[in-house]
Formats: sequence, C-alpha cells, structure tokens
Amino acid sequence: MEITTVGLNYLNNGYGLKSWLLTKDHKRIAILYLLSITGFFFLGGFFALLIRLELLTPAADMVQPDTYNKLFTMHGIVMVFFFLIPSIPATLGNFLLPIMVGAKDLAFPRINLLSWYIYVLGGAFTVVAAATGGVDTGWTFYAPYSTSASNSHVITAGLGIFITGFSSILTGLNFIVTTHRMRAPGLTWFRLPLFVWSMYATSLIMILGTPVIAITVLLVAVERGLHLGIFDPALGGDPILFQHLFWFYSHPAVYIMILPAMGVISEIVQAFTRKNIFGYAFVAFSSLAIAIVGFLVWGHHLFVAGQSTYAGLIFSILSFFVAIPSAVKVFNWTATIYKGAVSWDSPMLYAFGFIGLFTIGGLTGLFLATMGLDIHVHDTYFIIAHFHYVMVGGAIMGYLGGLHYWWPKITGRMYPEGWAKFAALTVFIGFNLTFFPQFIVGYLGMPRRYAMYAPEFQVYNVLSTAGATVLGAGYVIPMIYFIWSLKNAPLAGNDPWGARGLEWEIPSPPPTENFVVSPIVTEGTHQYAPSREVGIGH
Amino acid sequence: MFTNFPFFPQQASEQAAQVDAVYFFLVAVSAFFAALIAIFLAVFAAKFHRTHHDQVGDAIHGSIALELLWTIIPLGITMIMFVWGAQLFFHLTRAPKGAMEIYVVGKQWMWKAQHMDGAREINELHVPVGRPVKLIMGSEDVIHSFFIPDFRVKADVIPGRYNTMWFTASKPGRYHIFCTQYCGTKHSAMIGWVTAMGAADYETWLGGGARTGTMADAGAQLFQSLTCNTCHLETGQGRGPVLKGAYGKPVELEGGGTVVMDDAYLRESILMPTAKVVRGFQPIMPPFQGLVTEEQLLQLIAYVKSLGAQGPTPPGQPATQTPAGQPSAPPATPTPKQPGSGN
Amino acid sequence: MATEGNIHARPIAIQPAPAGPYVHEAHHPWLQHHFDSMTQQAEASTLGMWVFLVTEIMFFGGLFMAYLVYRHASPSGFQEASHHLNIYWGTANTAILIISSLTMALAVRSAQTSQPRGTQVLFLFLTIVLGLAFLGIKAIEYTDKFKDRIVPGPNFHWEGTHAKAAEQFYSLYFAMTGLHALHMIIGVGIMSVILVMAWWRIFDEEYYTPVEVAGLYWHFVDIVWIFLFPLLYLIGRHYHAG
Amino acid sequence: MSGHVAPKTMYYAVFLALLAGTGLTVAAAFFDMGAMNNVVMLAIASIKALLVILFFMHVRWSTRLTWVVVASGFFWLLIMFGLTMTDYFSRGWVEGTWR
Ligand code: HEA
Ligand code: HEA
Ligand code: HEC
Ligand code: CUA
Ligand SMILES: [Cu+2]
Repeated sequence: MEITTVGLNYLNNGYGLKSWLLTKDHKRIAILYLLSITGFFFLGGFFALLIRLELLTPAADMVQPDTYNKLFTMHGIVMVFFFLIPSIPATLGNFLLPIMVGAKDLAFPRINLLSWYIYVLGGAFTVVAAATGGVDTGWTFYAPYSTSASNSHVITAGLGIFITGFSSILTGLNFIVTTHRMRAPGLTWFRLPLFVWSMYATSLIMILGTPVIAITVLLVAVERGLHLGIFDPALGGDPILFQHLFWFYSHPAVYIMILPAMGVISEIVQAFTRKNIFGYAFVAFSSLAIAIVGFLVWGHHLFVAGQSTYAGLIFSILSFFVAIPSAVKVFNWTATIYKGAVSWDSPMLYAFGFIGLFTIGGLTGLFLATMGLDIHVHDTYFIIAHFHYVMVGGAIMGYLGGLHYWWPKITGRMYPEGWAKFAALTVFIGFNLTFFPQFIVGYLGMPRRYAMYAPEFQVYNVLSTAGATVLGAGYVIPMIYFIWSLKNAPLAGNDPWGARGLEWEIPSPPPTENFVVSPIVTEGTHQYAPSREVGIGH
Repeated sequence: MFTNFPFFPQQASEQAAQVDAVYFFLVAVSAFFAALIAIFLAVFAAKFHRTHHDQVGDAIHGSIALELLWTIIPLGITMIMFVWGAQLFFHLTRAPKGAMEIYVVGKQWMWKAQHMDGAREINELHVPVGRPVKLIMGSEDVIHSFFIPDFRVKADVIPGRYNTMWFTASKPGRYHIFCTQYCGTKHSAMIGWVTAMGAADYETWLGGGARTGTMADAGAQLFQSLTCNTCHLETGQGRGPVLKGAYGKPVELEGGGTVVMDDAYLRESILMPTAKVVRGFQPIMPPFQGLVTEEQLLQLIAYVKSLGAQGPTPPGQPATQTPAGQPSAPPATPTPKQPGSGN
Repeated sequence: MATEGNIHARPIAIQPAPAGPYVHEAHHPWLQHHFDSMTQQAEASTLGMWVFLVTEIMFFGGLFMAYLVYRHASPSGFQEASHHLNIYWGTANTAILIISSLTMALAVRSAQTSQPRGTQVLFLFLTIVLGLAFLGIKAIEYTDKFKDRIVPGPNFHWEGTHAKAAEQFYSLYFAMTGLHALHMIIGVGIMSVILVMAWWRIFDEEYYTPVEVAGLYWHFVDIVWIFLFPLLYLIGRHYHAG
Repeated sequence: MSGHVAPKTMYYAVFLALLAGTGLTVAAAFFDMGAMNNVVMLAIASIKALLVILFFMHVRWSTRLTWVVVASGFFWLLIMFGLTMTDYFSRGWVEGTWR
C-alpha cells in the first residue's frame, strides 16, 4: 500500500468529474471550496463595485434606491456568509489541518464532502434570491422590517443562510474531532502549529454560535410566512430579541472571520523570519480567549437600539476585555520579527499589511465599544470603515497571504514573485484609499445604507470609489497569475521556503493519504535554530 | 466643487464637545499604538532583513515580563475608555429634569414632530437654543433611528415602545436629521432639518403657524370620540379606574405587584389593557391596538398626563423654573385652557 | 544578529512509525482507512456526536430564549394559555419517551454485550414503536388545537383575557414541539437504519458505535422533552386545576 | 474496543427514578408555592436530564473531554440566557429613560 502511493498525488489520482464530485479527500474538497468561494468573492466584489459607482455622486442616479438597497444587502450576505466565514477554514483549513496534525484525512471525510454540498445548496438559494429580485433587508435582517415590511425575497435568502450554517457547523465539528482524536504520536497540544490552534478556536465558535443564527433566521422566515408574532411588535413580538439572537451569533462570527487569518499570520511570520513565535502559549491561548470572551460582547451592537443601559455597561467592558488578546497577538508577532531572518517575499508582505491594517481596524473597534462615542458613530460610515479594515484589510490580507504561502504546497508550483509583490502593494494602497476616507465621512455623520447622501460628503466618496477600482484590480492580478502558474511556473519541491512544519515534509502536491509513512513528532513547528537562551527574556 | 474638506462636524450642541473630547483621546491612543507597531515593523524588517539564503533567526521563546507589560498597559488604557465612555453615555441618555418635551413619530419615510402646545411639523424640528430638549420617540412601522450629527446624538426609534433622546442646542442654525436605521426604500430620503433658534425667535415661531390646539386638547377630543369617557368617569363610579391625577403614581395590579404610571405603561394600558389589569377591576377594556395611530396615542397620553399635572405650567418657560426632584411627571405640560400662552 | 544556520539540515520531525499499537491493529472490516484503530474510530464518532448535540442544545436554545423573554413579559398570559394544553396527553408522552429511552439504552447494551440479533432488534423495534406512539399522541394534540382554533395566525381565537400573550405562547408551543417532533421523526428514521444493520448482524462488542451514537441522539431528544413538558404544560396549574 | 458495560439493574433503577420524577413534577405543579413552583419544576427537570446524561448516555464512564463538551453546551446556553436577560431585567433602571 505504501509503495503504490509513491508518485501519485491527490491531483493526478483520477481526473474525471466524478472523481472530484464524489471525492472524500480533504484536499480535493478544499479545492472545491476554493473554486466556489472565489466565485462568491467576485460576485460580492461585483456588488461592491456597483455600490461604489452609485456613491460617486450624492444623488441616486445610477440605480434606484431600491436597487441600491438590494446591492448592499447582497454584498453583505455574499461576502460574510458565502465568502469570508468559509474562506480560510474551508480551503486552507480543510487542506492543511489533517496534514498539520499528521493524519490521513479529517475524522469524517463523508461529512466533509456533505458540508461542501450543503454550502453549494445554500449558495444556490442565495443566488436564486439575488437573480429573482434580491433581498433588501441589509445583511442583519432586522425585524420587523424583514418580517413584515420588506417585499423582497427574504425567505429564500434566509433559507440560504440557514442551510449554509449547517455546512459551517459540520466543518467545525470535523475540525474539533480531528484535532482531538487524530493527532500523530508525539504531537502534543503545545507542539501544534498555531494555525491549528486558531482553527480549533474558530471551530468552537462555529458549533456554539451557528445553530443560534440558524434558528433565528428560521423564526424570521416563519414569522414572515405564517404571521406568527415573534419579533414584530405589531404582532406582539419584541424586535430587540431578534437583535440579541442575531448578534449572539454574528458578533462571534466576526471572530470566525479573523481568527483563521490570525493563525495564517502566525505561520507566515514564523516561516519568513525563520524563527519560532515569540510567546507560543500566549498566542495559542489568546485564540481561545478571543473565541470564548467573544461570546460575551454581542450587546455592543445594541447600545443605541434600546437595550438597557446596564446591559450596555456589561457588554461595553467585556468588549474591551476581548480586545486585549488581539493586542497580545499583535505584540507577539512584532516581537517575533525581532532578530529574525526576515525575508520580504510576498506572503510576508501580506503579513505586514495584515498587522498594520488589523491594528487600525481593531483600534477603531475600541471607539465603538466606548458607549458614549458609539452613540454618534453607530450606523455611520465609521462602522463601515471599521469592519472593512478588519475584514478586508485583516481577514482577506491573511487569506491572500496564506494562499501565496501554501500555493506551492497545494499545486506543486511557484507563482511569479514580482507580480505577487506588485499585487500586494496594489491591494494595500487601494484598500487604504477606499476605506480610510470612510472614517472621516463617518464621523462627519454620513449614515450607512444610504443611496443618496448630502453633497458635503461627496469628496470622500469620490476618493473611496477611486480606491475601490484600484483594490478591485489588485484582486484580479493574483487570480490571473495563479491560474497561469498552474501550467507554467517552476516546480516547487517539498519545501520552497525553507519552512518548518509537517506539511513541508511531504511532497508537493501531497500524496492522496498525505503521509507515505506515518509521522512521529518530536518537536514543535518552526524550530529553526537549535534552542538556546538568547535575547530578551529568560 | 470640492471646496471644503471638513474633518469634523460642527459642534452645535452642548454635548458635542464632550463627545469630541473622548474621540480625540481615542484618536491619540490609536495613533500612538498604530505608529508604534508600524515603526517596529519597519525597523525590524529593515534591520533583520535576510542577507543570505540559508540564514535562520534566533531562537527566542518569549518573556513573561513583556507579555504582562503589553497585557496590562492596554488593559489600563481601555479601562479609562470604558469609564469615560460610560459616564458620557449616562449623560447623553438621561435628560435633565424639566427638559422641554417634544414627541417625534417616525414612519416610512418621514419624521413627524408634535410640540406640546400643538405645533406640528414634518421633517423639520424647531428648537430653542440653550434649553434642554427631550424627544420622546415612537415608530408607526419599522425601526428607524433619529440622528443629528452636529449634536452628536442618536437613538433608535422602535415600534411598540418609546425611546428618548435629549440635547441642548448651543448655536442657532440648521442641522441635518438623518434616519440611521435601515428602514426600506427611502431610508436615505428620511432626512430633515433641525432649526435651532434663539429663545425669542423660537417663541415667535411657536406663535405663528396653523394648529388645532395643544396635544392634550387633541387628546381630550379623542377621549370623547373613542368613548373612553364612558368608562373612565371622574366620579369614580365608572367601570374603569379614575385617570385624573393618576399619572406618575403607582398602580396596584391584579395578581400582585405595582407599576408606576408612565408613558410606557399608559401606552400598554391603551393598546393591550389586559397585559396589566388594575386591582379591583374587570379586564373589560377593549384593546385599542390598531384602532389608534401612533400620533393619536401620543395625544391620548398627553391628555392623561395633563390630567395628572399638579398645576399648569405654560410652555416656553425656562426649565429652571421647575422645582427639581419632582416625580417623573414632566412639569412643562400645558393645559387646554392656555393654548400657546406666552407668545 | 540572526543566527547562521543550515536550513537544509532538517530536524527530526518525521520518522517512520515503529510497528506498534498505533498502526496495524488487527484489521477490522469496519475500520475506515484513515483511522489507525477501532478505538480511535469509536472515540472520534462519539465525540463527533457529542459535539453535534452541543450544537443542538444551542439550536433549541434560541427557542428557549424566546420563551424566557416572552414569559417574562407576560407571565399571567402564559399561565392562562398553558391551561389549554392537555396535561394527560403531555404526561403520557413524557412517560412514553422515558420508556423509549430505557429500551434505547438496553439496545445499546445488547449490542455492546454481543447479544443475539433477536434481542438487539427487539429493543430497537420497541424504541421505534414508542417513538411512533409519541408522534401519534402529538398528532392528536395538534388536531385538537386546530379544532379549538388556537393555532396562531389570522384565525386564532381565544376566550380568555390574554389573547395576545396566548397567541404568542402557542406560536412558541408549535415552534418548540414542532421542532422536537421533527427530531423524533428523524430519530425514528435513524433507528430504522440501525435496526436493519442489527438484523444484518453487524453489531457486536467489537463494533457497536452506530447504535451507541444513534442512542446518544435519541436520549438527547428525550432530554429536550423533559424540559418542554413542564415549561409548556405545567405553568401555574394550581390556579384552576384541570 | 469495548466501553463500560453497566448492569441491567442500573438501567431499570434510573428508569424508575425518571418516572418518579415525572410524577413528582406533575404533582408539584398543582401546589401553590409561589415563585418556588418554577424552581421546583426546573430542578426536577434538570435532575432528570442529568440522570439521562450520566447513565443512559454513559457520560459517567466517559473521558474528561466528554464531560467538558457536555458541560460547555449547557454553559453556553446559560451565557445566552444570562446576558440577554440582564437586558430585560434592567430595563428602565435608569430613571427617566426606557432603557
Ligand atoms: C473580522 C471582523 C471583526 C473584528 C475582528 C472586529 C473586532 C472588534 N470590533 Fe467590530 N465589527 C465588525 C467586524 C469585526 N470587528 C462588523 C462586521 C461590524 C458591523 C456589523 C454591522 O452592523 O453590519 C462591527 C461592529 C462593531 C461594533 C458595533 C458598532 C455599532 O454598530 O455601533 C463594535 C462596538 O463595540 C465593535 C467593536 C469591536 C472590537 C472592540 C473589536 C476587537 O476585537 C478589536 C481588537 C483589536 C485591537 C484592539 C487592535 C490590536 C491592538 C493593539 C495594536 C494594541 C493596542 C491596544 C489597546 C490600547 C487596547 N465592532
Ligand atoms: C467579507 C466581507 C466584505 C468584503 C470583502 C467587502 C469588500 C468591499 N466592500 Fe463591503 N460590506 C460588507 C462586507 C464586505 N465588504 C458588509 C457586511 C457590509 C454591510 C452590508 C449591510 O449594510 O447590510 C458592507 C457594506 C459596504 C459598503 C456600505 C454600503 C452602504 O452601507 O450603503 C460599501 C461602500 O463603500 C462597501 C464597499 C466594499 C468594497 C469597495 C469592497 C472591496 O474590498 C471589494 C473589492 C473586490 C472587488 C472589486 C472584486 C474584483 C472583481 C472584479 C473587478 C471583477 C468584476 C466582476 C465580475 C467579473 C462579476 N461595502
Ligand atoms: C369598556 C370600558 C372601557 C373603555 C371604553 C376604556 N377603558 Fe380604559 N380601562 C377600563 C377598565 C375596566 C380598566 C381597568 C382594568 C385594566 O387595567 O384593564 C381600564 C384601565 C385603563 C388604564 C390604566 C389605568 C390605571 O389606573 O392603571 C388607562 C390608562 C386607560 N384605561 C385608558 C383608556 C383610554 C385612553 C381609553 C379610550 C381610548 C379607554 N381607557 C377606554 C375600561 C375601559
Ligand atoms: Cu427610517 Cu431609515
Ligand atoms: Cu461585534
């Protein structure tokens, strides 16, 4: 059995469509996810471009307000539920987690495939909702607008989210069981790559939070369809309850988006400084801390929504607590670079970008957690800027960095480094040009979800639209050279970066069962120099 | 076209400067930390740039002292933010006693304001400068949010209940009102203007314009036309409890417990009378949910409130005249007898 | 300055595993290729089921949350509404589910101790029958509610004083018991599959994970009912008993 | 591979306890104990659930990990209930506002 797998890898082990659509190999499923997620990213980006074009002028002159409302709703839904939440976990996580723990596959390969199909089904619902006229509730589906007032395809889109939720749950379940039960001999918790820690923390949120959003959108659909009085005050319901239930999931969900990216950054920073992380335990546990404390802060979205002031106080202080582990991570990454052998390869550029932009995005989160200040900036472009800094500047930078870092492993080939550097720079510049002006216009008072806006806000919107085109171009470049590289780029070999970790010990692309011989792990990842007591600290 | 690059909205209320102060503090902290991280990254990236292919970094495992340092310092800073922000929040949400009250109703897609003396306006709000104004806000359909950027105040307007908000305008002028909670097609057109005017101008404004009488007047008429008066007799002989003088007092409930009769309770009592039944009465009052509009409801409430007022205070009087420490009954409620007095 | 080292000298991270307990335990036909041993496989499956049940807790939890909020908002309305539920049917169904949990537990035990297939199949069969009985009673109750027109919606009709709260109570009642019944239906489906597998003599002390995991699910659904019963049927019964 | 096999008598004992618990809650519901009614009702339900979890679902003999998983499920439920209810319970505590 060992002998037959030599020379065969997961890519050339069967070519037919069936061999892909019925595969149980986590690596192939990761590729399926990669393709579908990329599709949704460009769909969401397409909506974003239309949003930005409309906002070039104060009047609603390109599209009608109704259309605009559907645009940002579909943009938010697609980007959050169909792109960013599954992005790193379902692609890089699926591909790498079993390899990083030294296993042949995830614990439940069939469930893994099932979760992809569920994802596609949920996506189909959403695409149908979009194609047949769209939804206009905003991605937050606030009741009673969504349950009683809107006359768009709320139920269809809601079902799409409901269904996709199960894909997320099953992925999380698979990861948790795999991490607990499939680790190779010798691979103790404190030898795990930090990426695995972050996937584990993410999975916790997925299984504990996702069911709540599922039941919540189900209730919205039921109330809308059958006129049961659950959230609509006219029917005796309580709209604030909806907000509690929604954010009980959706705040932790923002950590579903950022934690995987943080895991990727931890790997990249170590690999490209050829240095083990500074403060391993702190970085590892801060992931868990974010996941757990992240569940206690959802009410910071409700400061001006009519939640009681005392509940607001609790949520505010807890929001500050949850910022601390993020700060710890940022400081530890920075300290890791000290006395490293720092390369400036493109993944590392993305890591630099991530750290800088996430810091800005995170720090502006503190503005929002400050209750008195949130009154002014709530539901303005300040919020839009905040979350695009963490989600686009943070999470997507991490995702792109990870894709570049592991691309050689996934495909067996390198990519053109010059172009990659150029793209990274374009994304960075375009991103800041798009979203920095939004902080200012937000503090000036421009509300979000506005098809028309007051003329004095225009100058910032023009800057922002200009930035978005640069940013869009920056995203298209990698797509082109990645596809090009599949046939034309030089072969990568096992370990093109000189990195340390189980995934770099096996051939690229990996064989079907990952390991020709079962590994035994004797030390943590990213041990480059022999351990000795140097530098700061003990 | 692009002549002005404003970085901050005007400070047109007494609260604005306080909000901006917190903002500046956070900007300063953020700038410091963002710069700190950026500088470290740049310096390390340059100084430790890999010089040859096989180079590896030092094996440094960490330092408890440093970890503590960069846990505790940010924690301390955020606690300052928390306390300051919380204090500001209390200040921004708790109207001073005796603030002038204006009712605001949001509906898709307009703002309707009713002044106590009966003046009404749509998508406009006239307020005097230098006097605390409290908005009592309700919605007829979905959630809206009332936002005046130049005043730094905002509150969601929720169907089925009242939310309040207050400010003291400090500078005469016209300022944007935005609806900031997404509410459908014309959400971005649900905008208006606050006009802040000097006290004298405000009185003149109140005097002009058509109106049918005070809110309480209108409420009194409704009280008749909706046949409330058939049960709620002033004599105490009716089938319903006496409402005169009841506002702001505790009410004993069937099945134990008491509630204080405030706007929210009045609202509930009229729309869903059986939710809380007054001790000693049968739950026979018909629910008026769906029979009265949000505005009529406010008028009814204003009327019941006026029955409970201790003594009539003419509108347009400075708040400071009101004795402090009165029960939560708003003092500036006019009686039907004195429509718009003081013009 | 950074250390000079040789990046090509790889630390020992991978070694061929010695032939030992991990790798080639006697190869059981039901051992999947990516597991090393039956124990590992069984532990993964039960852990997976437990994790899934946690998500189920949160899933039902959303409804319990709504229940809590609305009961807090109108306690007397909920009390009044609760009295229109049939306490006899409710109690009977509780008992039925408890019996089915017993038969389920015994079914697991019989597989675990390699009992003859007749025993295994019998317990599974009883479990299914009891599950169906539960669903039957639920159907009777639902029909009664339709007859009495206390199904939320435009035709909702309520005699008492708290019509709004009662409608809300019944919205929650149907949502919660409906979701629970759906879980019962799925459970019956699963048990039928397990029963067929037992008939094929698949389970013995070496391999009984599917029965065990399905049992976990069944017991969980029972637990949900253990909470639903008092919360829905038994509010303030002392006021006017009946 | 064989987990813990519990004696049949244990299953019957747990079963009887569960039936008894059911009878007890029904009976308790008919006594007026004020606020205690809810406490008693939930206490009995929790004990019954605990019995099922510990014995029927074999958690008593399971790994620590299983304990943690089970406990965390209920713990998170309490987080959701607890923090949401702090909002509802403290509504109107700040004088002169409805929040
Ligand atoms: C990936 C997504 C992501 C992430 C990681 C975060 C992270 C944080 N967010 Fe954000 N947030 C969103 C996505 C995200 N958010 C979205 C999508 C919305 C809007 C949803 C909608 O309404 O549509 C939102 C809205 C939002 C609000 C509601 C605002 C409103 O609607 O009025 C609040 C309020 O507290 C908030 C706070 C925070 C905080 C405190 C953090 C913290 O976790 C940040 C921690 C990080 C740092 C602090 C930076 C690193 C630290 C240092 C470099 C050291 C210095 C540190 C200190 C001095 C403490 N966010
Ligand atoms: C992961 C999440 C994510 C991501 C990646 C993005 C990416 C972007 N987003 Fe947004 N955004 C949200 C999540 C996200 N967003 C959410 C949750 C909301 C709130 C929604 C709501 O209010 O309900 C929001 C709202 C939002 C608004 C506010 C709308 C409003 O309130 O009125 C704006 C405005 O500028 C905006 C802009 C952008 C831009 C310019 C990008 C850019 O980064 C996008 C760049 C990408 C591209 C430009 C794609 C490139 C592709 C091409 C060029 C090819 C063209 C297309 C085809 C071939 C089909 N987003
Ligand atoms: C059929 C008789 C009837 C009519 C008509 C009626 N009510 Fe009532 N109302 C009652 C009774 C009886 C109660 C006390 C029981 C209760 O709380 O439900 C009551 C209670 C109230 C209360 C709470 C009083 C308290 O002391 O707590 C208010 C406020 C009120 N009604 C206002 C109105 C208004 C306003 C109208 C008309 C729009 C109206 N009622 C019409 C019978 C009536
Ligand atoms: Cu009203 Cu937005
Ligand atoms: Cu949040």
